[in-house]
Formats: sequence, C-alpha cells, structure tokens
Amino acid sequence: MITNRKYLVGVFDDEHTLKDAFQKALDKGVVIEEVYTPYPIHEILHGMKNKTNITTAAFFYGLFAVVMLIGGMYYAAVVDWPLHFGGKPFNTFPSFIVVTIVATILTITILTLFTFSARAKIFPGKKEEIIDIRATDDKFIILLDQDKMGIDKPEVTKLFQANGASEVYEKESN
Amino acid sequence: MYKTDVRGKLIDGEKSLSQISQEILAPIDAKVPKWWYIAMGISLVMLALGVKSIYITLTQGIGTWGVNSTVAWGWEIINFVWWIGIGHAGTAFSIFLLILRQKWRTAINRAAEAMTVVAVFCAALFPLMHMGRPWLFFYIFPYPNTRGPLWVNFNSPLFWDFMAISAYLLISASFWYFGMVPDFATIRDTTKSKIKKAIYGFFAFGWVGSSREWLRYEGLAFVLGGIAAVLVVSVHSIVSTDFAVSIEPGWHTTLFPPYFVVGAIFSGFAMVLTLVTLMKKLYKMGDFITENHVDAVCRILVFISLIMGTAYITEIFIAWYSGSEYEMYTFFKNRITGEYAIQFWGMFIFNALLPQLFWSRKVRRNLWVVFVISLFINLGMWFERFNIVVTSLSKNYLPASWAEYHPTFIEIGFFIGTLGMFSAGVLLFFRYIPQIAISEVKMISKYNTQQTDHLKPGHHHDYE
Amino acid sequence: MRNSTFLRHLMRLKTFAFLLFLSFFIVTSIPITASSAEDDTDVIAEDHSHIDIKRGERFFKGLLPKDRKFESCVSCHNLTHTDTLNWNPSAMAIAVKFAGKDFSEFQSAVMQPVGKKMEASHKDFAIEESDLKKVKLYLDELAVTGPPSAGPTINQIIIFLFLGLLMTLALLDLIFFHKIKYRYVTVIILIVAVIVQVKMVADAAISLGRSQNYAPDQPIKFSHKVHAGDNKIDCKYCHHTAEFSKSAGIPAMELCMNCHVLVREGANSGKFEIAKVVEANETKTPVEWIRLHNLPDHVFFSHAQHVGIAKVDCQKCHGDVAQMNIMKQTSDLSMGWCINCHRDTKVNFKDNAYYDNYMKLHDQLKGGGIDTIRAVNIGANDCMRCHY
Amino acid sequence: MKTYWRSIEELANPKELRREEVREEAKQKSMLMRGDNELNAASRRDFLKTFGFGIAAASIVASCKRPVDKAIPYLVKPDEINPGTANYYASSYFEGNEYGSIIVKVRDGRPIKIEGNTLSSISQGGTSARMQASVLNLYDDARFKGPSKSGQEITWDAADAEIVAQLTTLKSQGGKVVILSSTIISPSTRDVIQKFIEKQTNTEWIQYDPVSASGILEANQKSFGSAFIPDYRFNKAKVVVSFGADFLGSWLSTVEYTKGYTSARQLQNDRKEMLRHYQFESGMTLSGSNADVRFPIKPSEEGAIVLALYIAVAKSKGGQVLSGVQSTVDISDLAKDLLENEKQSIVISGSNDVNIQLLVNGINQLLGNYGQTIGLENSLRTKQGIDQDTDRLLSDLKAGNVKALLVWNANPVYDHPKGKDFAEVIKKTSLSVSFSERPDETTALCQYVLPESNLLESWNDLEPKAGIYSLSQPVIAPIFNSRQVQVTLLKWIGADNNYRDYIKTFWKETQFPKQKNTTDFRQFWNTSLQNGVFETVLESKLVYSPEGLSQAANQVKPVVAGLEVALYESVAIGNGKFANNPWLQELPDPVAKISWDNFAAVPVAYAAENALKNEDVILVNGIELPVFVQPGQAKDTISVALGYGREIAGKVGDQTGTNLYPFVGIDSGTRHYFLTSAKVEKVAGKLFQLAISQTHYSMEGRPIVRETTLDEYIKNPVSGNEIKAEHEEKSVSLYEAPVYNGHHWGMAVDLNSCTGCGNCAVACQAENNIQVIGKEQVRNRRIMHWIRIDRYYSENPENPKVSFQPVMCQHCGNAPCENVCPVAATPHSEEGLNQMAYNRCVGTKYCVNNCPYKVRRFNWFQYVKNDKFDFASNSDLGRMVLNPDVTVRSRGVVEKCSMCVQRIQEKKQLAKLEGRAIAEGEIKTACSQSCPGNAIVFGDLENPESRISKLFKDKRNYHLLEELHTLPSVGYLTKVRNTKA
Repeated sequence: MITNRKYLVGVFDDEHTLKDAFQKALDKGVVIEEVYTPYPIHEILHGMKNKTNITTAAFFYGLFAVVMLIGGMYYAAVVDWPLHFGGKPFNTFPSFIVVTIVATILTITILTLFTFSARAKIFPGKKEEIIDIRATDDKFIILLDQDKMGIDKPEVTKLFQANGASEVYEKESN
Repeated sequence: MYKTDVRGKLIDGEKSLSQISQEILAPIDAKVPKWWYIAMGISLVMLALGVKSIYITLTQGIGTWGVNSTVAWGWEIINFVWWIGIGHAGTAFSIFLLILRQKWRTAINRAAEAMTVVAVFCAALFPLMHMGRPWLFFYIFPYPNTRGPLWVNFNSPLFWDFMAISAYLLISASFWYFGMVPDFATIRDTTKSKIKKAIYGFFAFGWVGSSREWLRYEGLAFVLGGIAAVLVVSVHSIVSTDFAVSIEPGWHTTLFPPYFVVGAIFSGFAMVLTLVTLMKKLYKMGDFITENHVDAVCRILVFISLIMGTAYITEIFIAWYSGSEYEMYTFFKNRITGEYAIQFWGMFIFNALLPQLFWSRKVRRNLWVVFVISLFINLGMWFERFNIVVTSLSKNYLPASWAEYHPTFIEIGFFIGTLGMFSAGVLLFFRYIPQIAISEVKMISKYNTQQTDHLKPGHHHDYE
Repeated sequence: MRNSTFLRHLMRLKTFAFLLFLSFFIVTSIPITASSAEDDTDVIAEDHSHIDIKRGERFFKGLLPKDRKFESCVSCHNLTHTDTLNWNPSAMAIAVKFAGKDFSEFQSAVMQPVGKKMEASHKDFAIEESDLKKVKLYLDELAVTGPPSAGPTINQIIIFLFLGLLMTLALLDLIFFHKIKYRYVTVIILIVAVIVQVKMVADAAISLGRSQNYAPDQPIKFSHKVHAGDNKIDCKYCHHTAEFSKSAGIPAMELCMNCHVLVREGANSGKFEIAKVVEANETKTPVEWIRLHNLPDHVFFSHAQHVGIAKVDCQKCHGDVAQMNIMKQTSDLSMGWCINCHRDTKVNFKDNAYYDNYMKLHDQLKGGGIDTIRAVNIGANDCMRCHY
Repeated sequence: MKTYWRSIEELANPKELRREEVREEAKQKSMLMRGDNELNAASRRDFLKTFGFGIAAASIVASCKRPVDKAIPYLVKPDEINPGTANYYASSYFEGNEYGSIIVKVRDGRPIKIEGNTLSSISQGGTSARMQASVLNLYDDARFKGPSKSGQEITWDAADAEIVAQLTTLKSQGGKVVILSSTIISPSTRDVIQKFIEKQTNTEWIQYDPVSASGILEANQKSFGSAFIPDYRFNKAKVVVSFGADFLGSWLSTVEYTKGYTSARQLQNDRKEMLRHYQFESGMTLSGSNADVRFPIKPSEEGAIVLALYIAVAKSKGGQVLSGVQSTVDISDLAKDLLENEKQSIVISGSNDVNIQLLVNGINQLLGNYGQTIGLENSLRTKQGIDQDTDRLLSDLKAGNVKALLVWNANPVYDHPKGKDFAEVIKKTSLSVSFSERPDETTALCQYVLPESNLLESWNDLEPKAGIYSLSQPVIAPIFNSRQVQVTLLKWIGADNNYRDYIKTFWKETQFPKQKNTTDFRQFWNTSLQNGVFETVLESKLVYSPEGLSQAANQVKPVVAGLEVALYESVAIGNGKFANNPWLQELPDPVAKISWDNFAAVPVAYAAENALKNEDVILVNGIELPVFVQPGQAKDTISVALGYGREIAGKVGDQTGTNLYPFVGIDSGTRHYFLTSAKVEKVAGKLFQLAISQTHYSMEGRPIVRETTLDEYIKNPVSGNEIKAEHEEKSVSLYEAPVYNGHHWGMAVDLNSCTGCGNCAVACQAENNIQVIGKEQVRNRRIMHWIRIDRYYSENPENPKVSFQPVMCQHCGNAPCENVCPVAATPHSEEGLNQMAYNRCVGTKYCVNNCPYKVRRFNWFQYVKNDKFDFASNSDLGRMVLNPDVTVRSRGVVEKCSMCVQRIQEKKQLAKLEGRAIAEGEIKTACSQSCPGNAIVFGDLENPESRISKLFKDKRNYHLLEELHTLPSVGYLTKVRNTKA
C-alpha cells in the first residue's frame, strides 16, 4: 500500500442501509475505493464493477487436464508399454474416462485454488490490511480515497449519514 | 425465492449479527467443559487401540486379520466403504442443498464438511493398511520410473478408487477450509486473546472481507461447488465399481453406482443427524440448529430410505430375473436365509423400514428418538457393506472354496481406532473451529429480521 | 524377496534419523565434539601394549622414525580403498597374509625381497628389527579390525541440510518476518531449493539397491585390462559357461594355472598377487572373489539366452572390460535398462528353427507387414521372462 | 567413490564383523559345500548366485566331499556340473513301505526335487506324495548329527570297537542277537545280513512291517506253497473287486496300481471300454471314492461277504462248495459281473485274516485270474514281515532270550500294538543299537544310535519285484556324520566296507549273468545305473492248491454287533514314519480334506443321532478323538488313521494327532486293523480344532465336475457335457479373442484318470517353493498349495458318489484377476500365461477376490525365516530344498500356479540353443510329470498336432465355469463312471 493516503470510512450497521448508501453514492459519481462486509452482498459486488474470470480459467484448466490425462493414459497404456490385461485391447478408452473425470476435477481444484490465492491475494502469511476491525463481525464499511473520491468530504459524510451510516471517520494509511 | 413459512424460522431468537458471531464462537473462547475432556480421553484410548492394531498389522502381516484365501476382503473394506459413505455428507449437504437453494443448510454444512474430512481420513487408512506391502503404496502412482517405465493398470477400479479418494479428500478439505477463511478472520478480529489472534490470523490468510475478496471467493465457491457436485456422484460410484466391475455374484451389477451414491448420502445424512443432535444439546446451538433443521434432515432420510428399500428389492429381483444360479444362490440362499441372514435383515430393517418412522412429525420432533434412529441407520449401513463384501465372497462359484470369515481383535481394534480418530477429530472441530459458518448464517439472518421492507416483490435476491 | 529392499529402506530411515540428529546440532549450534572414541580395548594382542601397535602404525605411515630415509610403507601399500589400481599389495592383504605367521617370516619377506619389482622398491630399506616387530604387531591388529573406514561422504547431506535450512528461513520470512523486500526472491529461493531437494531425494531413491560403478577391491588384484586387453584372452575362455548356462561362471582356480603355471611374476604386480593364485591351488582354498553384478533376488537372468542365443556382446552390458584394471559395474542393471534393450534388439528370427513356431509372425514378415522382429515382439518384456 | 557395505551388519559394526570373519574363516570355508555362511548373510538366491559364480571354487571343496566320479548322470547331461544348470540322477526310493524308481534333480550340489523314472515298469514315471516329499527328509533338522551312546556323542571307531567287542562276547556265550528291520528288498543288503549272520552265529533277522501283508503271505504259503504277494495287473483287468484294500491310496504298490487302474479306465483316443471297480470298505478311502460301486460295510462283515462271493462263483464254476456264515450283502450282481469277465478280473482283500485271503485266492483261481490279471512271476517284495515273528521276538525279549537287539528302520515301540511292552523289554537287553536316521520312540530307548545315511546319500540296490532290480546312488555327500548300515555291518564282520564296490561285485555275480545285451560288465553297470532299473523276465512254476479252503470257510467269523473302529493308513502320512515331514503333514487327506491330525470319521446318520458335529470330541475306548462327519462311512463304524500321535519325531511331527496303533488287534497270529465292540461316548463341551481345508461338500447342482456313465458315453460322447455347447452358443464378447504368436501353454485334466491322491500338490510344493503354514493357518483357510484337489459328494450321503477335481490357475485368456490389479502386477504374457510378478505386487488382494476359481494365494505372513512358522523354511538346512529357479515369496504378495514357467523357460532356452522346435511332451509341469494317473497333460495349444490340442478337441473337454467367458487355458475331460445301468 502506498504510504500516507487519506481515507474516509463510512460504517453501516446493516446490509440494507449499506446498499442504499452505496447505490446513492454511485449515483452521485463517488469513486468508491473498497467495500468491506461480513458476508458477500451481490449488489455491492456488482456495483464495484470488479470482474473475475476465475470460472473461465477453471474451464480452461479442465480442458487442459482432460487433454493431458487422456493423452497421457493413451501414451502409457498403448504407446509406451502396452500390456495385456484380461484379454482387453490396449486402448481401453472407457476405463480412461473414469480417471479422466476424477483427475480433471482434482486438477481444476488445485489450479483454481492457486488462481484464487493469487488473484484475491489470499495466501498463508499474508498480513491483513484492516480498515475497520468490525468489518468481519457486524459492520459494513465503505472506504473512500480522499484524493480520488471525486466529491467533497463533507458531502460524502452527509450522504452517508443521511443513509444510515452509524459512523463516518477519517483514516490515514501508514 | 425462499419462503420461510414452509420451513419455519431458520434462526431462533432475534439475533444481531454481532450476537451471531459471539454465540457461534462461544465454544472457542469459553472454558472447556469437563465432558469434552472425558470424551477426548475415551477417543484417544480408542485411537491408541487402533494404533496398536495397525502396529501389529504392519509388523506381522495381514495374517493377523480374519481374512483368508476365499474372503480376501473383510472388515477393512467394509469400514472403508462405510467411512467413505459417511464422508459424503459434507459435500452432499453443501452441494446438493446449494443447488436446490436450501438456505437452511448453512447451519449444518460446516459440521457436515468437517465430518467429511475426518471420515475420509479414517476411510483412507483402510485401503492403505490392507495392502500386503503398504510401504510400496507408491507403486500405484503413474509416475515415470526406471522400470521401463512401468505404468499402472488404468483398467483397475482400485486405481480409479485411489484417484477418486485422493481427489475427494483434497477437494473436500479445501472446500471446507476456504469456507472457514472469513470465519477465521472474524475470530481474529473479535478475540481478545493475542495467541488466538495470531493463530487464527495466520489461518485467515489475511482476509479482510473486501469486495474484491468476496468477488473471487464467490467465484471459487462456484467452481468448487460445481465440480464437487460431480464428485459427490463420482466418488461413491467409483467405490462401487470396486465391486461392480468384478465378476463376483452379488457384486457384478449395474445397480451399484446409484445404489452406493444414495447409500452414501443416506449414511452421511444419518451421521450428520447424529452429530447435529449432539451439537444442539451439548453446545446449545439450538437457536441456529432449530427443530426445523432436524425435521428437514429427517424428511430427506425418509425419502432416501425409500430409495434404499427399492434398491434392495431391485437387487433381489435382478438376481432372480437374471436367471444366474450363482446370483440366485448369493441372494436367496446366502443373504436372505443363510448364515449371514442377520446382517441382511439388519440392513433391511435399519435402512429401509426403521426410517419410515420419520413420517410421523412426533418422531421427527423428538430429538432422542431421532438420535437413536440415526445411530441405527449408521449400523444398518455398516451391515449393508458387510452384506455386500463378505457374503458374496464367502460363497461364490466353486463350493469347494467356500469359506467363512470371522474378524479378529486386530481388525476390530483397527475399526475402533478409526472411530476414536473420528470422534477426536470432531471434538477438536467443536473446540477450535466455528461449528457453524458464521458469514453464511449472517447472510441468511436477514430473513429472520423485521426489515421485511426489503423483501418487496420484484426485488430480486437470487445470489447464492 | 523384498526383504533386502526393506532393510535398505530401514537404512534410509537410519540416514533420516541421522539427518534429524545432525540438523538438531546445526540449529542449536552446539559444537560437535569429536567423540569417535577408540574403544577397542579388547584387541587380541593381549600381551602387547597398545603403544607398540600405535608406534607400528606410525612407522607404517612413515611418521616414525623421524630421520627416515626411505619411503613410508603406506605410500605403496595402501590402507584404504583406491580408485585406481595400486599394483602393490594393500596393507590389509599383507596383514591377512602374515596374520598367522611368525615374525621371522615377515621379516624375511620385507627385508629379502623377491622379484624385480619388489627388489627395486625395497632395496633401500634400513629398518630396525624392533620397528619391524611393531609394524608386524600393527598389521596383526589390522588383520582383526579391518581397514580404517574412509567414512561416508557427507557432502550430499550437508547440501541437503543447507537447502532445508534455506527453505525454512525463506518460509519463515515469507510468512512471518518479511525481512526480504522483494518477495519473489524468497519465492525463487524456495522453489529452487525444493526442486534441488526433490531431485536429490529422487536420485537417492532411484539408486537405492543399485550399484552402478561399483568397483570393490578384490582379494587378488586381477586386472581385466592385462588379461582381456593386453593379452587378448577371449572372455569365454575363462567364463566358459556363459553360452549355455544361466551363469557365466567364474573360472576355476585350476584354469588360472593353465597360464600361471609358467607366468609367475607379473610386469606390474610382481609376485605377490600371482602367488595367491598358486597358493590357492596348492592349499585347495578357493579365492573368495567379491561379486559385482548383483541382480535382485527376484530377477532371473540367463547368460545362455543373451550370449549363447542372442549373441549379445559381453561389452554391451559389462562395458569395456578390456580397459578396466579394476573391474567395475558399468550398467545400472535397472529394469528399464533391460526393457529398453529388448525393445531395440532384433531377433535372429529366420535362422533358428525354434522360431518356426511363430507362424503368424513369419507370415507377417513375408507379407511385408513388419520388417524385423524385435525381442519385445516375441514377449521378451513379459513379466515372467525374468520374474518367476 | 562411494563405499559399499556388504551387509547391514557391517554398516552397524564393521570392525566387529571383520573380526568375526577372520576367526570364522576356516570354519566357513569348510561349510561352503553347504553354503551355510552364505545363507546366514544373504538371501537364498544371493547364496545361489554366489554359489553359481563360485561353483568352480566350490567344486574343489566338493571334489573332496562329493563322489563325483562315482555318480553317472542320466540322459544327456554332460559329466560335469555347470553352475545354474541342474543334473539328474536315477535312483530308487524305498523306505520300508513303498517303492518307486526316481530321478533326483540336483542343483549346485543339492538334491532339490524327486521325479519319477519313466523307465521303470513299476512306477512308470509316477510318484506318490511321500516320494515327492522324501527330499525334505534329507534336510530334516531332527536328523541325528552323528553316532551317540546313551545320548553322549561317540566316534564311529569307538562305537564300532565297543559293539564288536560285545558281539564277540555274545557269540562266545551263545547269546542271541536279533536284527529287527523293516522289509529289506535289497539283494546285496540281504547278502550282507546273511554274511553277518554267518559270522555272528545265533543271530536272527526279523522283518517287521507296521502295517503288514501277513495275511496274504501266509495264505499264499498255503495256496501256492510260497509266501509272496502276487503281481496285480490292473491295466489288464475289466472288473476289480476290493475288500477293504485301498490300492490307490495306501495298499502295497499304489503308484503301480494307480498307473494300471487309470490306464484301464481312461477313454482317450476313442477307447470305449473301461474297468469296473467294486469296493467293500468301512471308511471312505481313496479307492472307495473312485469306485463305481461301493459297499459300505463293517470290517467284521468282510469274511461273510467274501465267503458268499466264493460260494456264488463256485456254484457256477463248479468249484469246491463251501458253507459258512451268511452274508449281509447281496452279491449276486457282483458275482454275475465277475463271471462275465473271467480271466479279466481281480479280487483283492486288504484283510490280514488268512482265511479271508484264502477265500480270495479261491475266487481268483475259479475265475482264472492267475496268470492273467494276477501274475505269479514278478511277485511284489515290498512287504515281507510275518506278524508272528515279531510277536515271537517280543516273547523272547520278555523271557530274556535275546541279548542284543539291532533295530534298523523299525519303530515297534510306536507302531506295534504292544509298543509299551517293547519299550519295557528293549531296556533289558544287554546291547541295543538303533540305526535310525532320525529320532523315534524306539531309538530313544536304545543304547547306541548309529545313524544311517539318507537314501539320497547312500548306495543301494533293490528288488521291489522278483526279477526287477533297481539301483540307488548318492546324490550328495552325507550332510551329517552318518553311515550306511550295510557299511556298519560289513565293518563289524571285518569285511571290506566300500558298499558301492560291494554292490558292484554282487551285481557282477548275480545280475550280470541274467542279461545278454552286453558282455562288458562296466557297460552293463553304467547302463543300469544310468537307467536306474534293470528288469528281467521270470517264469513262475507256482501251482494253486485249494488247501485249507474249507477250513477257512468254517473259520469265517460272523458279524459282530456294536460299533467298530477301522484303522487305516492315510495317503500322506502312511504308517507314521515321516510324521516329521511338514509337506506331508500339510497335505490334506484326499477325502476328508483334513491335514495335521487324524480324526474319528463317523457316519452321517450316527452323527445326527448322537448330536455330533465336526470338531466335537469323542472318547473311543478311552482315547479322545476329534469327530469328523464323513459321508459314506459305513453304518456302525468309525475310521481313524494310523501314523499320527508320534511322541518323538521332531518339531513338526511331535504330538500331531493320536496314536491308534494300540488299537490294532492280534488274532490268530496276524494283526488286524480294526477293533470290534468299541465303546464310544461324547466328551461334552470339548472341542478340538481340525485343519479342514474344504468345508462344503455339494456342488450345489452347478456344472463343475461333469459326469456321465459309460453307457451314456458310448451312446453320446458329449453326454454330461451338453451344457458346453449351450455356453459356447451364448458366448458373446465385446473384444476379439486373444491372439498368440508362438506358444499358448495349456493344460488338460482327465477327470477320469484323476484319483485325487494329492501327489501333484506335493510335487508342486517341492518345485515351486510353496511354504508350509501349519495347522492353525490351514484351518484359517489359507493353505498355500498352488494346485488343490476339490472333492464333491453327490447323491446319498450314506454312500455318496465322490468327484475329484484338481484346480490350479486356469490361465484365463480373459482373466478377471488381471483387470483389477492397480499396479499391473499380473498381466497376460505373449504365451498365454497369466503372469504374477511378485516384486510388483503390493498386496491389495483384489485379484484373490476376483478369481472365480479361487486359486490365488496370499502370503499372509512372512513364512520363511519366521519362528512362528517353524517348519522346513525356518532353518538353513530346511531351506536347502528350495528351488533356486523360483523366487521365495515374501510377506504381503500374491502367488499362484505359474504353469512351472521356470521349466518352460529352461526348455525353450535349450531348444533355442539347439536351434530346434520344442518337442511334444518335452516340457512337463511338476504336477503333470509326477501324476501316477497320467491325468494331467501339459502342452502347446498353438501346435495343432500336440496332445493337448487333441484333448481340447475331445468331446469330453470342457472348461471350468466357462459361462463366465474367462477363456481358461486349462481344460477338463468329463468323468465317466462305469456303473451298471
């Protein structure tokens, strides 16, 4: 985090007031830095205009895994060292399907986890950057960067307070 | 759109979000009750017995078990399938109820998933230990080697099984863990103990609840949920192929995959019910796990038990309809009337008939009766696996090689050991991990509050 | 069958325990006290003092007497294993030879050298009898205790431990301390360390139970280079059962005498080594060679099949024996090594009437469906060709 | 450069080891012959490889110890040992009971396998289980390590001197010396004994058989004037009637009889006739279970039935008409059948009652069988003991008339009904010497123990049948400090004691003139030694006289009321001499499928009446016996095997089962192997665990053993096998049938020829290093035998039809086991073998489950070098018998029949080296090679001309569980019974 940024923090008590304030702030053209909530709220995620392609990535991981697995098994069982098992042909494709399904799922899971970890910056040993410690308990926080919020500070404060913010305060990042 | 009036209230007592956190986290901060230590002590003694049994098995050989040249699989495979079945509850709960948009699951899924992870661990021990030379278990990996390279046999259900269980263990553990990350953050941010703050802080992976985190988190949940749904079906289907792909009478049937999956969910849900009733009583989680929750699980059990009954009867019908004398012998002379009739009828009564009591609302609402029935179902499901594994093997094609199977104390000790491991695991879970998914409960808590003005028609709440 | 492998696994466990132990020392940075105490109090030389033996050893190693004008004994008669062939008899060989004999015999052997080579090297010897007696005492002791061990090389272990330490530090920094500013540095350290460690473990695991390049000291300094290389003796002259028996066979001692009845002194080794052969024949005590090529118990290899039938050159598996002074295991004898050779080797299909059975393959050959039959095509890679 | 440790011990304490090495050096070198040092340090094959490599070195040692120049290899093997290559030597097996001409396989100086000698007209390449197992007797830990006196070690010279001194004193005092031996059929040994008797006057030589043929000998003495056992030619017979003689299992010369019997019953090559077999017996014996018509009778009924048969035959043949007690069985059909097959029938009785044997002789004479199916020329000599001689010896001993007793290969303390009396009186003799090879009850009481060498360490010549000779040659130098008894006796009389030379001279004088092929004795000797046998044709001048017949008829006793106990020799253990042989102890009884114990076989109805079930305990005349409910056991009888309950035999044989010899009755001078009016009561609440390896009797109507009758078969060769066509018609497969390029090894088992004797199981055990697991584990159904013989009963449980079926790995083309192994440890070979790679196996046991034939065996424990399995493989000596060409399996891996792939590989290699195709019948598996019934045929199915290919096309051929479409490489030929319609 770049040092010495001034923030404006709006604290809300429940989801509904937060959503109203959030929507109204957006309508007024306020640039919202981040929103912290105890649980996911769809409108907020939508309103933040962030997008994630994690599902698309997962699909490609799957595609990659399927190709690799079937190819690998075909190579091992037919090309590299064909062995006779129970009078079956070397290429026992139906048997490959089972392993392919399961191993694909495994591959997707592992790769998606890493992707999530990398993209959401959630990984072991990460130092949490807490704006308001109550955000994981019962408070809903809207964070504005005072330099970039695109609106006056008092106006925002008023907007928040008018929409049910229990607190509005300033905070400096170190 | 979820209608609370069908299911009743999801959370009793008008609770604020902060109250939810506090109450769910209470066991972590509160003084550890005496019964916990007693229970843990008993579990560890059982575990020690298991460790001793494993030690004997490892040093002397599988000959210390009761298995023989005819019945080469005994308790260890029964227990493996049984535990794997129980291990289906978590994923089944989370995934199927998620797909069915059953919001009441939130109170239970954490416990169910924890149970899954511990149960799958218990299950995984059995195939490992039942190998003649467990120190060479790595032969089962298809890795490049200097033997040619010699690969594995991709036709073998045991290889599929190995893949399926490894995948299932990994996925259910990560699914469970990532579900807990926001809750760990909550503990970190609410606890007063510095040690807990540091430890839970580490496990929270720096979670703060920002929208960018939640966004990806939702994406991850979607992906994991989606593929885990496949897994719930595939894992026990694959376990069933251990039997279905073979040529043993009573095993060689196409009915097995669905039969096993349903059976697994059945036993899993029964175990969930066992645990949940305990949680409700012991940790006073009654407000979150309401009678309605128990009621809902019971209703599902009735439904599944009907499927189970149908499966049993179908199996018998197919044996007759196939005209194969070996199949007919297995079912009619060996299972229904033979020396293993007790196990067969135990299975049938406990799994297909006893759960029919849940048709009665009175029974569903009596926690003790529910608890006892859930235990019987677990027992019945164990009988089912016994019925499948042992009866088919003991009397198959050539009567000259028919043999009986009796477990030895080593096998019994091993099983008791895994029971101990399971209960110890669950006790640790009770003690150190939020028993209920806090963030998810918070999310549904709004349906209990008075602020119904946001539930105006046309106002869509279709997330999740 | 796998018992020996299991034991080797146990050995690995021992190594692992040792690693743990060592790492404990390093982490706690307690200086290691060299306490490999010589607790051999029960030596057989009861009536000789320990000091005499020590003096003998020092003399042997050239440390005594101080005004020594001639070469130390050890400079020719090596105590420990040498990579290249030292033609002179080793200290151990001398020790064993004279273990049961009295001093005068030893003295005459040292002081009145026979054979050109020995005469040349021993000619300047001016040794006090008392010194020589001590040397004899030392050698008698050596015959009992065996050669001092060279000690296992611990370079690998140190590297492994160092990497482990590096990994631990990197992880700790990554998770807790955050001292290193650029995180990718730690990540790269971590990844590289893990890869190197995995590689080391994999290499160790693969070589488990194998012994490529094994070249032990033999009881007689027999040089294949001299026999098969310089003197061009055919392999099958000595290893004559190779063509029709499973085993290639080690030649009988009397076979050696076909030549050595005349050849009594070697150009390089002098008389000492050849004398062993003669002695073995005279005393009817066979020489106990150390075996090099040890296949696992569950592998059945037939020289007849490979040498007699397939006409594979000895060198293909045993390497350029004609250039080896010390015989060495050239191939790793891994299963993959066998398998891959079977995949490439062509079968002399037409000339051996045995293969007339393989009608279908003959038809295919004639029809042009296939051009050659390789060993793998007639089942050379079946499990039960070698494992039964 | 890496440093390599030679062993773990060296790593642990290198200096210590080196010190040990130096000190032990001399000792080790002297033991190189036996390879003990190698065995200690390394595994078996390490030892062998070292041994193979250093064989030249070993041969120097061996040349001192091993009589190289004296042993001549059989067949083509050159006159030198090559490491890794086996040598074969012809020899003979006879240990006082049964005879067999054998070939000994010697690998790297160690005899490891006994095979049958096809040149012998007696055993004809077949062996019995006891012959197969006898190689293990050589490596028995219990064997005496050297001579001893009263338990103290003594040198041979000292013992000789002391005994000779005593004998001289006795001679001067006129004290009587008795040599008590088993039957001795060695002409030169008889000569040695004769010489000894000449020197040591007042010496009596008594031959003693624990289970004797005294009845036959004495009856023939009366009928023919000569005490002999006739030559039964079952191959020439059309009808065989046996009264209690288990001629396929234990009676006289079983291998010979099985060869003849099965050749007269086999229906291959479009043969349409077969022998019909009637059996009267109490217990279900091997012969009875193979009989076409079986009459369960009480032992005391036998006399009356034989008499009735005689009367019936005499009536139509106009013989001497006799009368006596009434028969309880209607034998009119039998008599008719016999009369229809005059000169083509054999009537035998296992009874020792001279009267019965006289009547049997009378019947055979009336039917004209003598000279036809019953030869008088080459009479059998393997049992010469006359019961009265032993009884007289006992009374002499009691009276103190016998001063010195030399016991040779006899154990009367254990196996004589008055064994206790013997034990008392042996101690009273002034000189008692035992020549026993291993401890036994009698030896334990003797002053001197002068151990004889094992038969594989000894020279000998034998005359099993008059005019048919064979030679034994040593194949290994004596392992212990033992000496042949012949040498000892020669030494005592001061004669030249090189026994080989003695035999050679003896043969030059006696046998050499009997042939005209060569005039060079050396050639004659070498040929005889190489062949192992030397056979001459004799003529008989014996004439039958009906002397004593009417008297016999009058003396036939009527049936006795009450329970009777029939005593029999079991097929594996026999008379109990080899009770310490773990292979034999573990071999299940062919009928009861019980190993490691004898038991009281009770009739099904009796068990039901008295609420008895298997493993209950009953008290029979004061002896506790475990109960086994035996279908086919005659009403009011109980059968118990002899040969068990040894007190002093060794770690394996001690206290297994109960000794029933005290029950043997002595009546009119002969011993009778049954007991009348037995008192039986149940011991309430007591159980005795029996190692039963097959618990289910019925085939449950499944087409497993397919049967038909001869009449049906002649009408329609497919009869009994109709379902095969149905199965083939319905066979549908997703996959193409497997294709084999060069070979496809297969096996055919003719169920008509298999008598179920179990010899194949022991042959397989010897060939393939199959481990003995002990009673407890056999009971746990974990027996390791790669080939087992399934036994099924059908029809009436009081007198059922019995079917035997050898089941080994079927080497299925579509093998269910192969598919399910996750680690690819059991794939299919290019030659149609279902392979098992032990070193790849991780032991999931899935293949064991998925094998419908249940032929896969799992190593539940470490069976080798484990004190808990203290049988053959727990000592260095016992492990010497291991076949170096077969891996010894470790704990946790699956094993099964490999179709003796090591033999296939060996012969293939030989053919390739010689640049020729493999000859028909060149490769033999251990089971097919040793089968006395020629029931198992092994060969190449890809070769359309091979015998097996033809058998696979036989109408009787079917595959076990062919409806499963496993495409086995093993075929069975339907069993045909010759029951009268």
